[in-house]
Amino acid sequence: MGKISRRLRLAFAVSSVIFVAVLAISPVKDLRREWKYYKNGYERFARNRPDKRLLSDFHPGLDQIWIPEMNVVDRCTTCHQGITQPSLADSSVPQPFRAHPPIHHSATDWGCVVCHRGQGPATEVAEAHETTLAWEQPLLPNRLIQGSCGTCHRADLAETPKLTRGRQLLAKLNCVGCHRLQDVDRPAMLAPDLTNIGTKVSRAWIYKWLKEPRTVTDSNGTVTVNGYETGDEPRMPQIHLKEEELRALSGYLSSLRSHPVAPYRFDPRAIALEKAPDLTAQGEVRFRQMFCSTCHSLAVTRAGETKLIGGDIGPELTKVGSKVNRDWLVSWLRNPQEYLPHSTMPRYEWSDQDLFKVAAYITTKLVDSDLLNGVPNLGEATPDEITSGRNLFLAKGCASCHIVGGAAPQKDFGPDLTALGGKNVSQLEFGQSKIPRTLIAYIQTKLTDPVSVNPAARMPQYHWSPDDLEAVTIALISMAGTPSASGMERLKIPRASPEFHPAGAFGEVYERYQCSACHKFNGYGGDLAPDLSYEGSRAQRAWLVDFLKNPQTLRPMLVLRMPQFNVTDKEAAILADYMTMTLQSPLANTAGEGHMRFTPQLAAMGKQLYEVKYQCQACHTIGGAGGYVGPNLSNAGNWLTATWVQAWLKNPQALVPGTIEPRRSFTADEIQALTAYLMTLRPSGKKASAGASQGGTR
Amino acid sequence: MPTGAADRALESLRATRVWKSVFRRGPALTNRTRSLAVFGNLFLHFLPVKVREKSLRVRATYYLGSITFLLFVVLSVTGVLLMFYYHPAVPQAYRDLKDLRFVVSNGVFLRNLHRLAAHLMVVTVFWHMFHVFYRGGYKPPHEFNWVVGVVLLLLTLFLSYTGYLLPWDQLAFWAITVGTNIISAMPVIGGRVRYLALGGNQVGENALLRFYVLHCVVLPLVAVLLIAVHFWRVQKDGGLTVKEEDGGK
Amino acid sequence: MAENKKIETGFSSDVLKDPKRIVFVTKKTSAKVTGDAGRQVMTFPHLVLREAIAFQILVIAIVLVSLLWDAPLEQLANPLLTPNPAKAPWYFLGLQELLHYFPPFVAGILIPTLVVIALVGIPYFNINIHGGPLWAKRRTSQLRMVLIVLSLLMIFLAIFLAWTVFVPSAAIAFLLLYSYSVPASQTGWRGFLRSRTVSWWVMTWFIAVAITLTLVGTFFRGPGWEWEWPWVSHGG
Amino acid sequence: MSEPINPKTEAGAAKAADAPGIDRRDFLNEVTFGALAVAGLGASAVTLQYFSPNVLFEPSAKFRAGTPELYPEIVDGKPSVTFLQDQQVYIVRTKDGFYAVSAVCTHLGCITQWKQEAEQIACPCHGSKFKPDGTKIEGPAPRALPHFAISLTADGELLVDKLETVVNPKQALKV
Amino acid sequence: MSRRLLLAVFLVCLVAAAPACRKQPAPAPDALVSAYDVEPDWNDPQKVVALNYRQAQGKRLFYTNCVWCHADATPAGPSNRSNVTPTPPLINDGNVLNGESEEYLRNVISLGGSAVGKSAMMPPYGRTLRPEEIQSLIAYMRAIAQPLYQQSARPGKPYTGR
Repeated sequence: MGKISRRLRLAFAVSSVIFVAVLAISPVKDLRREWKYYKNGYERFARNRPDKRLLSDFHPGLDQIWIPEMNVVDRCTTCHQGITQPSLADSSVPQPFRAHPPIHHSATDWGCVVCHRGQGPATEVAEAHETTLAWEQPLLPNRLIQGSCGTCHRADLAETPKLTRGRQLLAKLNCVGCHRLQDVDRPAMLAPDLTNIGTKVSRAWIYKWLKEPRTVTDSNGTVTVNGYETGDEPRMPQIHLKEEELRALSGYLSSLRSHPVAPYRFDPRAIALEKAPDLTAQGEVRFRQMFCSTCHSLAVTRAGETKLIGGDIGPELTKVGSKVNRDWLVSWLRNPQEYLPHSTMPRYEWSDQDLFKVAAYITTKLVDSDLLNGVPNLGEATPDEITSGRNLFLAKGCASCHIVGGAAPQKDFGPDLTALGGKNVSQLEFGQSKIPRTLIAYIQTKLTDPVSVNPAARMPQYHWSPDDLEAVTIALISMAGTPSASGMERLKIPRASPEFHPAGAFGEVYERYQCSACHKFNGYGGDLAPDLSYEGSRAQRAWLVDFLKNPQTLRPMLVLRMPQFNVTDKEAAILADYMTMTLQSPLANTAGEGHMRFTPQLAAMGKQLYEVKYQCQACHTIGGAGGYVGPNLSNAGNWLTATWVQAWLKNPQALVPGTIEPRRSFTADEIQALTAYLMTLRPSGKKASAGASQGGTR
Repeated sequence: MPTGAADRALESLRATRVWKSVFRRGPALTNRTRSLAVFGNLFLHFLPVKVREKSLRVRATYYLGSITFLLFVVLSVTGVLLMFYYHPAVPQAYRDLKDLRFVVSNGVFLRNLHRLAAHLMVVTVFWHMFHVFYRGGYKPPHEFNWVVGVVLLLLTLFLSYTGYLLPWDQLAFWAITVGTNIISAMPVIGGRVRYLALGGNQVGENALLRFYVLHCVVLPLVAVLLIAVHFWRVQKDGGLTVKEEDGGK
Repeated sequence: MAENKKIETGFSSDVLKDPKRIVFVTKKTSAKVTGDAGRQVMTFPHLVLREAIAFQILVIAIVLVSLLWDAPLEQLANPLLTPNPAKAPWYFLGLQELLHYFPPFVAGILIPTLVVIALVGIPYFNINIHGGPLWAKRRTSQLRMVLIVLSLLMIFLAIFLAWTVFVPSAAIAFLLLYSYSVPASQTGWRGFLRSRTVSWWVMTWFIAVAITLTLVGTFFRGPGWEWEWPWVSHGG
Repeated sequence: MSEPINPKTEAGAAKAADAPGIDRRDFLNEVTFGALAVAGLGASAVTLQYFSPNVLFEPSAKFRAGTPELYPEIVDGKPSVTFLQDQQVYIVRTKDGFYAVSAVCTHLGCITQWKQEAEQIACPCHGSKFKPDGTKIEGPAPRALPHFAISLTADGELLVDKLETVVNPKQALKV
Repeated sequence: MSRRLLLAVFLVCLVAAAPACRKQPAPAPDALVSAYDVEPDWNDPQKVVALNYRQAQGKRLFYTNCVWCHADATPAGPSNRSNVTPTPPLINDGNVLNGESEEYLRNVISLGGSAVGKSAMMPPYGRTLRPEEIQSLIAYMRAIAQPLYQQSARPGKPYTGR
């Protein structure tokens, strides 16, 4: 009765053995964790390196960066052990051991995930780097890492050109018209006021424009503008519209003519030019002389490659003749603000002849006879076309950018994007599209082909160059909502640009010629032309007057030049006086200008320094000879104030931050000499006007 | 006569005063000492001294009751170990689970054991009940033990459910949210009950803490108590019900 | 029991219904209680050893599984981000499935409560305590009763379109009715069915429905609690 | 942990092979009890391992004290003393280099203060006074303030290790 | 019989322990994908050179300060290279620059041409650019050098055990 069968005892013995063996597996597994593999690898690697510090710094256990106030628990350094070792910076060092490139934030203060994303606490390669069930923000590709800089740094950084570019694109393409974006403020006017559009263009043209706003493109579908960077898109995006929608919208818009323009009655002498055979030729010459191309671009075909030549401050004018009717054009040229109060187009001082010539040139030469070929015969808009057009105008979000009848643009037409960069994959709607389920893929598909993600998308069609797509993606990623980590708040920099609206006579002229469209004044204004905040310290009054009346370029390299405004003497004087008086740099106040005297010997010594010792002619032109990089100094004696030259030679970056003029280590005497020499530089014939001393005594 | 080293070691161990002071009996070789072994031992005395040979046969019980109990033991052990690395706070709880997964030696293993055993226990409890039912184990004189069993079943469900929230991840949070929303369907008191269960109107810090205390203290204690009663009643009600076919050769 | 001399007991005379440990023996008769408890063995070591083995095998099993299967851990709980579908723990998915068909009060409160009450109550209803088969006697009246009950149940389920409940119920009902036609002499599984009691049928029906609902809720329900095949991945 | 077992079973097997005379009962006992014993030991070992944390959520005793330039120059030979509040350490700069002195009084663990005018480290609790190099001037403090190991990191920052106290306080870090 | 059984048990354990002994070497990343920035190869625009963070910073500095004289086309149009005598080398001209040591290049850039006995037309940038910026410039010119500077300028293979 007592005995236990042998089989049972055997079973017990066997099960005990298996029991203990099986229990042993997990600990064995634990001894071979993935991170230990890299730990040991690093130790072996470090032994073969000359730098002995590697071994002395080696720590066999898990490493982690713990920053409680930022909720950072990053164990990346467990495998990426060399990130603080300068001797491992060489890119031949195998990952994950390579040193981190020098940046302004140390990993011990910020952790890694803050910028690189991925799962900080993880200690396994896949878990740390990829999207997993428990973590939906995989490692950010290096090419997009600037997006992380943007999450805290609201101001533009020199080190993050892509981010800056992306933000510029977002602003330029009026994304803020439909979406809410971080730090992109909504301008007063996004797109032209259409209150009177009917008086400006034909219905056929509207139809065409709505259908295909991109007029000059190369084979890749990108618009290239010579001279300086511009977006690859006209501001007007391509909106998905069906035929009847096109008809309705064009009908509605063409019906908007509340204030018909009265034809301008030209001076008969101007009308007489009608007969002139070279009327348009003269017009073209005038057009060029006035440097309209500074703001407006024209398509030019060179060597089979079509390019836009000119700026993109204003619209591209290649086919404008086929767009606007002549009466409107004339009244516009005479006073743009009358038609568009917000327009940055300067109000030129026209002589009737010039106006007549240029108008003739535009309406006859800048045309494209085939432009409206595809357009069906539309005729007058029917009432129901108009009503449905009005509805479409709202439904398609046109009213987000365009104003009609003074109605304010409707805000938040599209989804709020301020937190897009921080979204999880599960928060994104991929629809049926066959793209990888990642945030990046989503953003880029949405940008390039919105309909593929959501067939009912109202988002218009954009065409990006790879670089711009990358830049915009970066800018969007940078909008990850408010930085979660409290430690980052202190980094936030507001984007402030207080408007600069001087009063008085100068103010009027300033507004009339829209100086701030291109020039910066005390941090406000465009960045197309030089910053004029300190112009009073830099230039002599007389020279300013000359320049304003007849602007010629200073840097031969620049294509863009100051337009010919036909400024009157009175206006020129007002501008020059104001600048010389108030736009002064604390570092170069021209108060003492008058008392400066330079001996010819000094000047001769300066010439020596200029030509032999420092060979400035490498970049600067004097007379015929010299380089194109720096401004032409042939007229320096009339142009620059001695005070400015001295301050400049001492430290250029102090006066104009970011100028490429290298800062040299001149001695005080050398500075004196060089200044003396430069002040003697005057084209023969011209003599020193009293401007300098006047500028000084004021 | 035992001559193996292990046996000899055992013999010499048994000879010591300490051993004798613990087990007041010789080696369990005679029926008397064996009976002593059972009712002289707090843990064994829940069992009868003698059992029907038929009821030992696997087909009779599939050891479902035992297995359920053993799972409870496993859960207690792993659970206690896990508690050493767990803070019932938001969101610390979640981070603790990450740490168990990534840095604590064998942490993930323990958690897997706990989770698996928990699911398994729910299964075996149900299975046990159905099996007992089909064998008519609920019939007199076993009525009360059956009721105890049903209560234990509910306890098991509650234990598992309260434990479900503790990881504080999406799975946990929404499972509990969905579950507790059912409660509020109760007429009149529903909302109130849910409010009490969660210590608030939504699953939050309070809910986590309550579930934690229930999961780690209250429910286990009650369960231990009832399990004891359950075992004890088995022998008091005259052992397991045996059927003729159990003997089936 | 000794059948020739009936024992006078102080309480009820039906031992099956409520057995008592104490028997008051009256008169000069002596109680001769027979009845075989079966051969008995010592708990220690026989039972204890078996328990130990059971324990070891159990641990071995779960350890091996937990080495290959990792307990799930999803993202940090986020009240603003509802997964679709949000599922309760698997053992409540049966209820959740019911909630899909019936009003919350019925599915969430009424049915569970009734189930628990029924389970608790089982031993206290003395229905066929002898374990008499359903089709043993009064077959026609039984059949009429069964048919009424079944049709009521089916209609009820059909009204609510609760087809995941309907299907298993129908299956069990079919077996039940089938077993009616089986001749008494029949052996094998048919005979087995033939000899089942009412309680057996009820419990089997309950289990069948419960398991079906749980399986469906766990594996066959996708976003919006729509039917979905587990091997067809939705969206991603 | 798996190592001890398998030899055991093999040994057992071998044993049984050598001496067929042995009753299987004993052999099985050997295996069973042996296995269970190993299981017990192993389990406790693993539990111990489980209880010893691999990462710590506490401020590390090693901390970077910034670049040497951050600390004020020596004015006419007088050492410059900088108190690091959150680390409770004085970084002392003398003409012969840097050293790190604990700010915790050796008497009863009050946080001492640097008195610039008196050029002393003074304990507010019981008036112990120390020289900038930590040596005791007066007061109940039993010992001088200990020095911590200080070194330069690869990228030229001061690194102080509060776990490691320097035996010979005279030696300072040359920069 | 029991011995065979135990042996079997032993084997079972080995098999069960197998999952413990596996290595997971990291997947090898594509240089272009993991690049911080890229620069089209000057000699054939089809080829693209992957730049790491440092080299990318160098690229940025180059296109602000150096491009005017050390490239044939500038963002603003024609290059000033032709106006400078002696003609400065193109920045990617490996034949000229690969030979020069880091040391030397650092000196030319920071102290100017005259300091190393070259044309004074190369101005000193030591007071305009920070040392690490100059370092980045050198890193950049090494990266885009044609012919290739040396292998180590290209990213190395990820670590995979022995």
